[in-house]
Parts: sequence; structure tokens; C-alpha cells
Amino acid sequence: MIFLKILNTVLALITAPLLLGIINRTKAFFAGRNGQPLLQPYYDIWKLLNKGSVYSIATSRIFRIGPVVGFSVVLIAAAIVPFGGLPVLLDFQGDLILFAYLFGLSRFFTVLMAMDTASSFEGMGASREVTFSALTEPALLIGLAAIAKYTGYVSLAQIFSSINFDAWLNAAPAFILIGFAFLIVFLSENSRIPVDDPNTHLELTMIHEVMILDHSGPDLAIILYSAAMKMWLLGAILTGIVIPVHSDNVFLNVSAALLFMLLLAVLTGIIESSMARLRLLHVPQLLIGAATLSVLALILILR
Amino acid sequence: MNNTLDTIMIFLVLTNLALLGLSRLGTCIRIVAVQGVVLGLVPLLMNNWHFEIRLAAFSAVLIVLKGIVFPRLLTKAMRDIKTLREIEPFIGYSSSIALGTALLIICMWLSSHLPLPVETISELTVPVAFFTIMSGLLLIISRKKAITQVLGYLVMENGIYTFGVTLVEHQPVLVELGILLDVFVAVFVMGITMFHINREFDHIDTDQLSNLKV
Amino acid sequence: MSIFILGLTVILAGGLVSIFLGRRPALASFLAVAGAAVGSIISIFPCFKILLSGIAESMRLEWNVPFGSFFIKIDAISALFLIPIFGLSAIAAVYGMGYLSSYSSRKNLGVHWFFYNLLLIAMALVVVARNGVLFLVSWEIMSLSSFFLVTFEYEQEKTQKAGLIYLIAMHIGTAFLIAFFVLLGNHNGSMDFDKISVLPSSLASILFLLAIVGFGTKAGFMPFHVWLPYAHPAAPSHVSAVMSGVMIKTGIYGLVRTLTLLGTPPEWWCWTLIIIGAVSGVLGVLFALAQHDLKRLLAYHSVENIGIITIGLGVGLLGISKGSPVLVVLGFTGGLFHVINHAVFKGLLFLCAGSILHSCGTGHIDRLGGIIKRMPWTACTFLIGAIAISGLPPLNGFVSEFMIYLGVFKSDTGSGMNELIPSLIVIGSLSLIGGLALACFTKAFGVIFLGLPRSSEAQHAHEAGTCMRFSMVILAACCVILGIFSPLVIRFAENVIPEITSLNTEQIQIELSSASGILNHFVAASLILMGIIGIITVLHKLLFGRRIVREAVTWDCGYARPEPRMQYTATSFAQPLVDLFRFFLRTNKDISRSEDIFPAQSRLNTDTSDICEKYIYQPGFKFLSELLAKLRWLQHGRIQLYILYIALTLLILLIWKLMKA
Amino acid sequence: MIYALLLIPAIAAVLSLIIRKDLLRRLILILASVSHTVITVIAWNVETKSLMGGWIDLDKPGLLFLTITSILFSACSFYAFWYLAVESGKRKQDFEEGLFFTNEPEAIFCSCLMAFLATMTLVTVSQHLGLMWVALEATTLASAPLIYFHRHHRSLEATWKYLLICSVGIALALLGNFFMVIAASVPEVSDKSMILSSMIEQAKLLNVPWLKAAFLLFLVGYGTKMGLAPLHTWLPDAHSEAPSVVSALLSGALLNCAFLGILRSFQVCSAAGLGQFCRELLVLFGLLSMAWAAIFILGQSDYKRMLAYSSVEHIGILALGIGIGAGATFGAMLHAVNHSLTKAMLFMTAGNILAVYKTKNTKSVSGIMTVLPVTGILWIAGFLAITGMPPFGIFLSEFTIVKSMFEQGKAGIAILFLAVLALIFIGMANVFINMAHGKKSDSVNVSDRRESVISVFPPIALGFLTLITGLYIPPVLNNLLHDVAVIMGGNL
Repeated sequence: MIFLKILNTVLALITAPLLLGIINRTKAFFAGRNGQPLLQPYYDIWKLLNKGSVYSIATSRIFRIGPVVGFSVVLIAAAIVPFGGLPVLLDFQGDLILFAYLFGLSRFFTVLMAMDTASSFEGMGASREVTFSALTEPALLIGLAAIAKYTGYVSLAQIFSSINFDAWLNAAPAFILIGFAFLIVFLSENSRIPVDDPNTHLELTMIHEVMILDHSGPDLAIILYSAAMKMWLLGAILTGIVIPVHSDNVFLNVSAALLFMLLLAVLTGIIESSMARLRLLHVPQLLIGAATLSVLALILILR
Repeated sequence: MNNTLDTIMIFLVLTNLALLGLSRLGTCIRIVAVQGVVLGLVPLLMNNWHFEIRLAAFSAVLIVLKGIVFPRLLTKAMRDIKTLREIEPFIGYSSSIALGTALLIICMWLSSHLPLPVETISELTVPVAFFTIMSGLLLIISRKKAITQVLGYLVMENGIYTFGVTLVEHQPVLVELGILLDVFVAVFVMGITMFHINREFDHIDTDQLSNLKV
Repeated sequence: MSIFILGLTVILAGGLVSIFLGRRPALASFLAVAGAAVGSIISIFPCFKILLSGIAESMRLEWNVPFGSFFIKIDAISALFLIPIFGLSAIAAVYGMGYLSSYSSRKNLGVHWFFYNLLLIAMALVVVARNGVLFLVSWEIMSLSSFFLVTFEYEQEKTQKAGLIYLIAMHIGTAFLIAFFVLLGNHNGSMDFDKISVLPSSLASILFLLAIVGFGTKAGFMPFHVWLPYAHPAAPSHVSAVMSGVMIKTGIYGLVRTLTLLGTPPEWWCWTLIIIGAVSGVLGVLFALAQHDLKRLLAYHSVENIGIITIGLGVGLLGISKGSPVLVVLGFTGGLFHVINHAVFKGLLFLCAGSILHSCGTGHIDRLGGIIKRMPWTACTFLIGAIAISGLPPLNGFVSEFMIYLGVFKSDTGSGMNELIPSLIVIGSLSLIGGLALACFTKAFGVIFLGLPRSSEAQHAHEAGTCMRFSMVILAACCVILGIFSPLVIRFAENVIPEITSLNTEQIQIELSSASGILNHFVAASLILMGIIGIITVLHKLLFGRRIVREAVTWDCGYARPEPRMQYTATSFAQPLVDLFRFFLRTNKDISRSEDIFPAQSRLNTDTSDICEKYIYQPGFKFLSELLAKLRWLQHGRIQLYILYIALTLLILLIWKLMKA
Repeated sequence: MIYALLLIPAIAAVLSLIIRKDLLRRLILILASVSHTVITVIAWNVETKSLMGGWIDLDKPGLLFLTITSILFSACSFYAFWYLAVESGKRKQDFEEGLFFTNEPEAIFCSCLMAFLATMTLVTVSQHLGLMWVALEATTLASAPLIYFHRHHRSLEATWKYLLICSVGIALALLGNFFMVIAASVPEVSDKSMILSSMIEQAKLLNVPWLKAAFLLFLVGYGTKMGLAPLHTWLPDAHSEAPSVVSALLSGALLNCAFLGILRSFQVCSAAGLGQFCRELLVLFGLLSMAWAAIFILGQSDYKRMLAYSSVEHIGILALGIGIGAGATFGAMLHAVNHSLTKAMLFMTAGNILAVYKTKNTKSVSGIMTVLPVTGILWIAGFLAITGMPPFGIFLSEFTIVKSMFEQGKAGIAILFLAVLALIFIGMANVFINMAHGKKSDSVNVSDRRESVISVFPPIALGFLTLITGLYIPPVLNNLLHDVAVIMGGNL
């Protein structure tokens, strides 16, 4: 059992950057390029880890502690979120609230790091980050509340183990709504198109990438890794809802989940290739839309 | 006796209406003086002309004050300021008379709701006394000159006096003390104040006395 | 009880001595602060004892005023509120000694400290009073002494206005309370709280509404909160800390006490509380976001936190009316725990704001920057406070919000609209508040402490003195301790909740144990989190041991001459959210932009005035004063008119009264 | 004893006219007032004998109002000592219009002051309705020269209005007396004297319509003197133009005496079973006065006028309290005590401010706390006291009245009462706080900063008294108030 619990976390640690690789490959495919290797994110992280670092004279200790806090937070979160029906290291009632707020903590430090550099661009990014996250938070929590109310449990592990295909049959509309809401949350929180464009070359239009403009070397590596982890964890939540495979075979469960994760990454890549980034003014509408979907789901479930 | 008192009452009503309708200050002063003298005789009348020193003294003081001292004082004040008429009263003369008549009716009505608990000499005393008080107040309200206002006060005082003398038989001391004090106020205090006003403003148009407001 | 009284006496003695030592400010301050601190420490012990044992102590003396009796009683609820009152006031007093030392030549500090100690005593009396008259008198002494504290710098126009608004708000609130206590007292036949008879439901509802307005004005419920953003910035910081940290909580106390007096609540009371809480919370934090002045920002956060507390109470009340022990325990525990937490972190933040004000001379956020390097203690403690108030793990602020969330998540009151709406309102507003508070405090901390100094004041900032640092560190430590020991701390509710509800103790015990079990997990997670942070920091250090680390200017995207003024300001940081919620905020923008080919100076000024003040109170008062002004012709100086009044009055009275006869 | 109470001020009045030395005259003023107070205090403990065949006696209500008057007078005599020293009869420049004027001779002022005390004492001790009327009329005469202390045209105007309006009012009260006699002239009434106790005894026999009419006349007549709206119109003018010490006495003592006049007739009427009839009217006038005061307090630009309107308000509260009855009667009596103390304190403080700032305009006064620290504190304390903030006495009295309103199910009146109080609070807070706080006005000379002990001591003493009654009502006072309340048809 303990082996499986650790596996759950380790799986996240190992496979997380792969998602980035898959997305990039997908995008390359649709752009007709060969693209970078699938494992490029791993190489990048490794390369950065071995580099030296440049710090701005404006920065303070906050700038150095930030990446550490961010990484620690995703580690804890990885111990909470079950993937593919695996048991988790930390499982208690209300852990889903902790999960949501842990990301708040990491965001808090990311934003502060950005402000610490005294750069107006990074300040701009930070400002957008807090704006959009303030809107995704209700979508995430109300969505979680909806499934919690449906299943009658208040810990992620229990919730996901009790969602099954019957549940889908009983409350398909609600689940679909939540699925879409969480997909938007997933895209927004991970700074993907249509909310943010990680590949843009204009600092003015970026959100997450611009906040870490001044990070270099191992710090940047940690941040990149944490971001990948975050994507994995949010993806895991989505997986838990959409693919409720609970067979006796752990291997089957995990594979199914991994498959969905792969699809999710590909989907993200497709979205990024086929859509343009929304104008910043329209992003809040999208996010409020997500929150509305969550609310509708809750209404459907509790009616 | 009954008739005499009734006559006096009717005289009162008429003089009141005259006061309301007249603009010449000199005439007004004289009318009030006559009112005062006539009313000064009423206590003696009430006592059936029996001579009694206290009563006689009271009457004498009143007659002297209202009939002689006061008109003199006011006439002098009037001369000092060289105003012989009330100019632009707040309520015009004819309207004043109309209002006065209305007041008379109201006073009649009021007194009909106030039946006297004891036998009285004249049925007219209550309404007329009321009316005199009201017309005094009306004079104060409708006129601008301080002199006219003092006159109004005197008329009002006459009304109260009528009440006291004709109806309040059990408390002669109270009536006499009260009336004397009232007259004292009218003559001396208001007189003195008027003197000061005169000095300070060179006129006694109370129109000017409206700096203190809100 | 005698120990409690002894403590109060010491506090009073300190205050009285200091008022006679106006000529020797240092001694006066020291004695008063010593009195406040020692007295608080003495008095706080019986409170702990009562809170832990649940055995109330009371005292009743004759008091020769109409309907009054000196009846005081400390039960668990009182003790719960007394502990932060004494704790925070003592700490803030120590801080104040350092903070005010620079005023000693200009001001009579003796008077200030007298009122400070008086405020402390009055707050304590409010919480223990069990007689309506005693309560009202203490309540008003509390308002008045805090008024004198707020108007410490009375020669300033800002303070003058603040004092005026505060006083008027308090008075109107008290008018409602007078009606409240009188109605209650008349029904019970005595102004003492222990003579309770069952209230008819209509009367109970009227009383509830009166209490909401009366106590809500003090607590800062949304439409009645207008005094907060004025009073807190105007007051000296230690006073703001006490007022925001504990004084406004007496409003919450009053509400809780009311609930114990009114019997079983109908459901709409719970709705009312939850909606008031949600509105106060969300709008409070929104307005905070739009502020430029640090203390004003913090003041709006008080509104927000009062909102969270009220949501908690509303959830608890919902539990009572539906008979759900989970909701009762988690709602009340969360709400009341937030009372303590807010006292700690808001006290801390105001003290930090005071240090900034003290050292930079301005609380205007956009004129600060980069002072973390010069004020590391203040920065560090402010950071802890900021994390706590944003409700982020692992500090105390998260725990209380967590419990309220958990209550709603776990509620088992069946389905349907009755279940749906509270869940929706509570979760929606709490999560929105969380996100916005985060935005607000990253703005505050980021702009004030990080980056480069935006003005010469900020450039020459200096760290606060020992007294001030001491107080801030203690409070910051409390934030951590309350977070880490939360499973133990929430046991306070064991004795408090039975005072509020008639729920059986066993159920409460079960629910509390389960909650504290859950919190154990949470604490484990936080400890691990902190452990990991520690380990990784060490690894990080090791990693950098052999690396080349260089320093350079910030990447400026090709700008030739970056300068501190080009940094993102607080205003620009908050702009997207402010724009998004412009319907509520109605920020006034004053732009002067040059249209030339070679643009010269242009400026932008934003100002977010309070929506309630601007759209409710100001027009209301304006209407009223215009209406009254129209009636002033009634007395315009002419004596004729005056005599006419007499004559008319007489005539009308005679006609009217004699006609009847 | 009652003779002493009456004669001491009377003799002092005569002496003041004779004596030529200013200082000695002022000392006599203090001496007479203080000895008057001392005798009053003795009268609390000693049974007094009735005089002049029952025309004069000191009953409980009389004692209460006598005490208020006497204490105020003592405080004011000290204050007047300072005031007269400052205002000694030089030629002065009027600060509002720049005209020159002289003050009234000090001898007349002092003499009238003592006569004022004598007449008010007579009001409180008279048991005969007629005598009481005479005494009240005499107070008007004694106080008119006091108002006309500063001999300029505004104070003259105020005096003129005071005289004319009060005379009209008091004349109506005389008519009321006559009506009372007529009501008593029914044959069944054996003792037709106007002595209160016998009137009350035979009240049931009196003729009802005339008694009602008499009460109306008393209400309008004495109400004019007392300052019930809309009959109060002389009050703001007189209070604002009179020297502050006189305003304090007018507001604190005279209004109460006039109120006693109404109370006496109320006693008779309620004994005759007309209590309800009178109460309704009192409630009506009480509310009207409060509302009227509120209209003029909000946006008031003259702080002495504001205090005067505040007197109208509190007089309204007194009437309202009696009108509500039951517990509110006790509250009203307590309120009379508290209001007098507080208002006198405020007027004296206002006098101090006026002496330094030389303006009565609220907008031109600011920063009192900086210029005159003690006065500033007194000003704010007085404001808090007058608006009914605890721990000052007025809170308790207003609270008692409100409680009684709710108790009797008159919630509407209570709400109106609280609302008007809140409105007045807002108006007064605006004025008081802005005056006390803020930067000091430019017009103030630094050399003008003088706060002599004797100018702040009387208001401090009075403020302290009202603070005591707010925290603890001494049993002696409590018993007296209770007895008075019972006499006035209330019970706690």
C-alpha cells in the first residue's frame, strides 16, 4: 500500500515534464515542424540546474525563497492528489480545500518574486496573474464542491474512488459541465492558450512567463519543474473526474489515466495550435464562464 | 346694571374693531385710553357703586395709568419719531376688520363651549373678553410699529382685565395684583425698552428688529 | 472573578496615574503601558481558566441608576473574547510606547494613555456585562475613549473628519442598541440578562434586526462600515490595531450574545447573516484592493474579515435552525476562531503599517518600495501577516476559513434549494475573497517592500525600535503558533458552543474531535511543507555553493534608462481587477494627458470613494439637510410672526380641545 | 428658612445698587449665592414650615427645582466674578459689526442678577398659583436688563423680543389663573383659595371645561416662557445675545421654573382626572419642540444659538417625559437636573470661547483644543454630555424615558424620539467637533490665550456633577426624584 502511495507521488514527479514535451510536439506537428524532442523539458531542466545564476540588484531574499516555496507546495499537493485511483500519502477530509489554497500560496510567492525585480513588465504579469486566478478560484472550488456534494465525501481520494460510470450515467450533464469548467481552469492555471501564450515573444502579452523573466539557472529550473508539476496535478483532477476507472487492476487504472493525460496534453496542443490567445479583456469572461459552469453543475446536483 | 355692563361690552367690541381698522396712531392711542378709562370704572360698577377704599384706589390707579400716563407716554414717543400713521401693516386695515369679525365669531363659539359654572351678570363678558384678547394679539401681529404693538398688548391686557374683574370674584387680590403687574410691565418696561430702541435706531419700526433669526 | 477585577484595577490605576503625569511623557507612558500590560496578564488568567473549564463566574452588585445593576459574568463566550482583548491590547500598548515617543514634545501623552487604558477596561466590561444599562454604558465609554484615541492628532483635517464620522456612526448604532435593550428588558421585566423569558417570534425578529444594525455598525457590516476607512487611518497605529483587532469584535460578541438571548433562530436569520457576511467580505476586499493608503486598505480588510466571521456565524446558525451539529460546530468554531485569528494578524498588520508610517512618514503605497532591505523585521512580520490574512496555508488564517468551508462541504441537511444556496454563497464568496485578498496583499507587500524605493522617504527608511519590533514579532509568532496548534486551539469551542446552542454536548464533542482530527492532518501537511521548504533551502544553498552567482540590473526589455518610478505601481497592479468590478467600485479617474507630438507631463489620478458613503449616506444627508433648510423660514426674525405662533397655538388648542368637550 | 432663601438675594440686590466698589459687589454676589446654596442644602434635611397661610411652602418638586437653581447660581456667581472683571464697563467694539457700545452699569447687572435669584426662589416656594404667576412675571422683569447687558442693537432686539413675547405669554397665563378660579367657583368647592394643596384636594369638584381651558392657557403661557416650540421664539435670540453667564441661568434655571408652573397646573388637572388630557398635549409639544430644535440645530452657524435650540430640545424632552408618565416622569425629573447642569456648563464654556475668539460663528472657530486646552476638553465633554452619551447623566434620563415609552407600547413615539436625537447629535457633532478640533483660527491672537482658573472651574464643577449623576445617582437624590415623580403622577 505504502508503495502505491509513494508511486502516486513519484509518478507525478517523473512524468510531469513529459506533458510539456507532448504539448510541444503536438504544436510542432500542427505547425508542420519536426519540433523538439519529447524529452526536451527534462534536458532543459537539467541544463539549467547546472548553470550559474544572475540576480538583479533590486531583488531581496523573497526572490530566492520564492522558487523553493513554489516547489515545496507542489510536492505537498502531489501527496494529496490521487492519480488513476492510486492511494495517496495525505488523505483527510477537506484536503481538496487545502489543495486549492496551496496553489494560492505558491502564486503568492510567484507574484512577489515578480514584484521584487522592480521591472514594470513583471509587475504587469503579476497583476494579470492575480486577476485571473482570483476568478479561477471560485470555478475550481465550486466545481469541487459540486462533486463533493454528489459523492458525499470531502477528500479527493474518496471522491475520486467513488466516482464511477454509474455516477456518470446518473449525472452526466453535471459532470460534463464540471469537466469543461475544469478544463478552462486547467488551461488558465497553467498559462496556456487561450488565456496566456507561453511562446510569445512580447513581454507585454505574457502572464506566467513574464513573471519569471529575471530568473536564471537552477531557480528557473525549479520554477519550470514546479509549473510542469502543477499541470500534472490539475490534469490529474480532471482525469479523476473524466476517467473514473476503478478496476481491481492497479496497472489498468493507471494506464487508463495516463492515456487520458496524454490525450489531455495533445488536446492542449491542438487548442494552442488552432486557437489564438484571447484578448486580455476577454479572459475574465471566459473565467467567469467557467465559474458559471461550476455553479450550474452544483445546481444540477443539489436541485 | 345688566344693561350697563352689556353696553360696555358692546363698546369694547366696537372699539376693538375700530383699532383694527384705523391707521392714525394718535386716534388709536386715544381709543385705547378711553377703553382703559371705561374698564377702570367696571369694578365700581360690579360692586353696585358701593364705595370701598381699596376698590376705588384700584380703579383710580388704573384710570390714571391707562387714561392719562400711558397716552401721554405714547403720544410723546409718537411725536419723537414723527410718525403719525402705521404704514404698510402686514395685514391691511379692511382685512384686519374682516379677520376681527371672524375672530369675534370664533370667540362666541368658544364661549358657548365654556358654560360658566355660576350665575353671571352679563352673558357677553366671556366672548367679548376673549375677543378683546384676540384683537390685541391681532394688532401685535399685523402692525409694524413698536407703538402699535404696545397698544396691542394693552388691548390684550384689557381683555384679560375684563375677564378678571367681571368673573373672578373670589380672588380680588389675585386679580388686582396681576393686572397691576401687567400694566406695570406695559408701561414701564416696554416704555423703557422703547426709549432705548428709539435711541439706538432713531425709529421704532420693528421691521428693523429682525436681525436675529434662524 | 476577583483576579479579573484586580487586573482591571491595575489597568485603571495605570491610566489614572498617567493622566496626572502629563508633564513627564516618558514616565506617564511607561506607567500606563505597564499598567495595561500587567493588568492584562493578570486578568487573562481567569479567562483561560473559564474557557478551559467552562465554569462561569459571576458577580452582582447594587448599582444606583435606573434599571441598572452591576451584574457581570464571565462565561466561555466572554472569556473567548476577553483573551484577544487583553492579549492584543497589552502587546499594542508596548508597541505604542515606542510609537508615540516621537510625539512626546507635542502632545499630552498622559491623556492618550488614560483613554487607552479606559478603552481596554470598557471593552472588557462590555464583554462581561450582563445588565443592559451596564452594557450600554460600557459600550459608549468604549466608543468615546476610542474616539479620543482616534482624534489623537486632532489638528489635522483628516482626523477631524474621521472623528466626526466615527462618532456619528457610533451614536446611530447605539440608538438601535438602546431600542434593542429596552425592548428586551421590557419583555423580560429586568435589564439583567439572566432573566430570560421566551420571546414571541415577531419580537425576536425585531430584536434580531435591531442587533444587526446596532452591533453591525460597530463591527463594520457592509452598509454600516463607512466609519472604518476613516477612523483607522487617522488613529495612531497601535490604536488602529486594537480597534480593528478587538474593538470591532465587540460587535460580533454582541451579536453572539444576542443569539443566546433570543431563542431558536428562524431560518431567515441565517440567510441574513450569510448574505451580510458575503457582501461585506467581497465588497470589503474589493474596496481594499482599490485603496492607495495602507491603513485605509487594512481598514477595508477588517470589513472583509468581519464578513468572513459573519459567514461563519451564519453557517453555525443555519446548523441550529436545521439541527445539524456539523454545521453548528464547524460554522461557529470557524467564525469564532477567525475572531481570534483576525485579532492577531490584523493587529500585526496595523503595527507593521505603523512602523512604515513611523519610518517613512507616509502610508501612501505608491510612494514606498524596496524597504524590505532597510526594515527586514517589519517586512518579515508583515509577510507573515499577509499570508495569514490571505487565508493561505499553513498559517492561522487558513484554518478558520477552512473550517467554514468544511462545514458547508460536509453539511448533511439534505438537498434542494435550502441546501444549495448557502453552499453556493459561502463557497463562492469565500473563494472569491481568497483570490482577491491574495491580489490585495501581494500588491501591498510587493509594492511597499519589494522592488526599488519610489521616493526619498522610502529610500531613507529605518527599522522600527525595540518595543515596536518586539510586539510585531510576538504577533507574528502567534500567527504561526495558532496555525500549528490549531487542533488544540479549536477545543475552545467545547465550552463556547454549548452556551450558544442547546445542542447536546456529546454531539459537539464528537464533531469537534473529528474536526480536530482533520486539522491534525492539515498540521502534519504544513509541518511537512515547512520541513521541505527548509530542506530545499539548504539544498539550494549547497547547490549555489559552487556556482557562479552574479548581480546585474533587472532585465529592462531594452529600455535605456530604467528608473524606480517606472516600476509597476499599486494602482496599476490593481487596475485590471478594479476595472473588472467597476460596477461596485466606481473608481473616479482623473486623467490629464498631453496631446502634443512631444508629450510633456501627463497625470492620472484615481480615487475610489466608498460606494455606500457616496450613494447612500451622502445623498441621504444632503436630502435631509436641504429639507430642513427649507423649513428654516419658520423663524426668520419677525416678532409679529412669533406672536402669531402663540395666538394660533392658543386658538387651535382651544378650538380643538373644547370641541371635544 | 424660606425667608432666608428669599431675603438673602433680595438684600444682596439692594446692596449691589448701593455699593460703589466693583470688587466688593462681586464678592457679595458670590457670598449671597453660596449662602443661598448652603441654606438650600440645609433645607434638604430640615422640615420647613409653611408661611403666609400656606401661600409659601417648600414641597418636594419645589425643593428639586430650588436646588437646581441654587447650584447653578453659585456656579454662575463665580463665573460672573471673572466675567465682570473681563467686561468691566469700558467702551467696547462690537466684533460683529464694528460699532462701539458700552456695557450696562455693573451695579444694575449685579442687582438684577440677585433679584433674578430671589424671584426664581419665589417661584419654587410658592404654593399659591397666583403668587407663582407673580413670581414668574417678576423673573421676566428681573432678567430683561440682564439680557441687555451689552448695549448694542442686537441685544436690544433680543430684549425687546424677550419682553414682548414673554409678556404676551405670561398674560395668557394670568388668564389661565382666572380660568382656574372660575373653575373653582362652583358652589361645591368650599375652599376657594388658590393654594395648591387645597386645589388638589378638591380637584374632582372643579368645573371640567374651564379647568381644561385653564390648563391650555397655562401650557401656552408658561410654555412660552419655558420654550416649548412653537412658542419658544424669544429663546435663541435672548440666549445668543445675553452674556454667557445669563444664558446659562436662563437655560438652566429659568426654563425649569417656568416648567414648574406647568407642572403645578398639571398636578391640579391630573388630580381632577384630566391627566390623560394633559399628557397628550405635553407629548405633542415635547415632540414638536424636539423636531423644531433639530431643524435649527442642523446647519446652525452660531454656537450660542445652537445651545439655545438645544435647550428647546431638552425642554421638549422634559415635557415629553411628563407626558409619557410612569417611569418617564422619573426620567424627566432626572433630566431636568442633568440638563440644567450640562447646559450651564456649556454656556459658560461658550463664554470662554467667545472671550478669546471674539466670534459666535461656528465656521470661524476651530482648534479650541490647541488654543484653550481645558476649554476644548470641556467643550467636547459638554457636547457628549448634552447629546446623551454615557457616562454622563443625560444618558440615563433619556434612557429611562425611552424605556418607559416602549413599556407603554408607544413605540412610534420612541422611534421618533430616538431618530430626532440622532439627527440632533449629527448636527451638534458637526459644530462641536469642528470647533474643538482642527488648526487654530487665524483670527486668534496668541496673547489671547488665557484660561483663568475661575473661568474654567465652574463649568468643570458642573460637568463633574453631571458625570456623577450619570454613573451613580446618590440615594438622597434618588429618593427626592422618586417622590417628585410620584407627585407628578409617575412611578418607577
